[in-house]
This record gives sequence, structure tokens and C-alpha cells, in this order.
Amino acid sequence: VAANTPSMYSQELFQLSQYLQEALHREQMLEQKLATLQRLLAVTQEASDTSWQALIDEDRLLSRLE
Amino acid sequence: VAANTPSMYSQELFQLSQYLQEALHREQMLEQKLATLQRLLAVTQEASDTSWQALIDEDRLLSRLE
Amino acid sequence: MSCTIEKILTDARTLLDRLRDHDSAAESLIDQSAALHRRVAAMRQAGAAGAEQAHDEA
Amino acid sequence: MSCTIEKILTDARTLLDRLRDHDSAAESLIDQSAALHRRVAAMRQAGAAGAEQAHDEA
Repeated sequence: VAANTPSMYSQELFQLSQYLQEALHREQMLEQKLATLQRLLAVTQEASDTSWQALIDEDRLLSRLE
Repeated sequence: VAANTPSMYSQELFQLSQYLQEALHREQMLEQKLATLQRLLAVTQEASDTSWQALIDEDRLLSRLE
Repeated sequence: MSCTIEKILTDARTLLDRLRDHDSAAESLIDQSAALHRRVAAMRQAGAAGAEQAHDEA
Repeated sequence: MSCTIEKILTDARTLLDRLRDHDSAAESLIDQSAALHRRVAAMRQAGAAGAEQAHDEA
């Protein structure tokens, strides 16, 4: 096994392994934020429903007065 | 130079290089979408300014009628 | 050390797969925020139309 | 081949740096969408208060 180990690469492979572990972690953090954004946008859309419905109702009422 | 080339790794290194190139490309596509989101949220906030101001003005008017 | 290069390849592949999934999630976020923009723009238009009519009748 | 491993290390480092930047950008997007949520919630409340008062005066 030792004969198969290219020791001039062991430092690079270690560094590479560290970069990838950190990249995976950071990518997970990013994914969590995207999930938060999805929820925020959803509740915001819901929060606008009442106001929107009121404007539609008002519009219908006003068009009957024309 | 050839003596320094661990040929048992050349296939792995090639594959790794391909993965990283593709990951970089995909990450750039993701970044572009985040930039689009930033612009969409900004125009949406702006689009609500008029409605919001009208509600404030109406609220002030109504409170003078009380 | 061959297990290290294997682990590195696996991690790189996992990272790429997750980036694809989350790029796709970002596409959905764009659709969501575009829908929200349409809602807010429609509310602005409906509010302005109502104000205009009230003004005409005054 | 040592230039290949160097290129691979450079690419991995670049990817990590970009992921950090874009994780930070996503944080700003959360702030933006939270502000938009507050605006829409405030409009709902103001609209409901106006409707209530108009009802009381009718």
C-alpha cells in the first residue's frame, strides 16, 4: 500500500479534502437560506390575499355604481 | 517529470477536474439567479410604495374625521 | 491514500449534485417572487383605479 | 501532472470563495424579503383599520 501512496500529493490531497468539506458545509448554509426565502415569500403572498380581495370587492362595488 | 506523475491517479484527477469545472459553472448559474431575485424583490418593494403611501394618507384623513 | 482520493471524488460529486438541486430551488424562488411582484403591481393598479373613480364621482 | 493538481486546488479554492460570497448574498435576500413582508403586513393592517373605521361611521 505504501508503494502506491504518492507522498508528494498527500499535502495537496489533504488541502483539497479540507476545501471540499468546507465547500459542502457552506453550500448547506446557502441551501438553508434558500429554504428560508421560500417560506418568507410564501407568507408574504398569503399576507397580501386579504388586501387584494378587498380591492377586488371594492372594485366590483364601484362598478355597480357606474 | 514523468517520474513524478502518479499515473494511477491521472484518471481520478481528470474526473475531479471535471467535477470542479462543472460545479463552478453550476454555482455561477445559481449566483445569477440570486442576482435576479435581488432585482425582483427591489422592484416589488418599489411597486408597493404608492399603495402604502395612499393607505397612510387615507389613515391620516380618517383620523382627522374622528 | 487511495481511499482519500475516493473520498475526495465522492465529496466533489455530492457538492455538484447539491448545487444542481439548489440551482433548481433558486429557479422556483424566482417564480415565487415574480408572482408576488404581479400581486403587488395588481394591487397598485386596483388601488389607483378605485381612487380615480372616487375622484370622478366627487 | 503537478499542474493539474494545482489547477484542481485553485478551482476548489475559487469555488469555496464564491460559495461564501453567495451565502452572504442569500443573507441579504432574506433581509430584503423580510422587509417586503413587513410592508405587505402593514398594508393589510392599514387597510383593515380603514375599513373598520368606515364601517363604524356608516
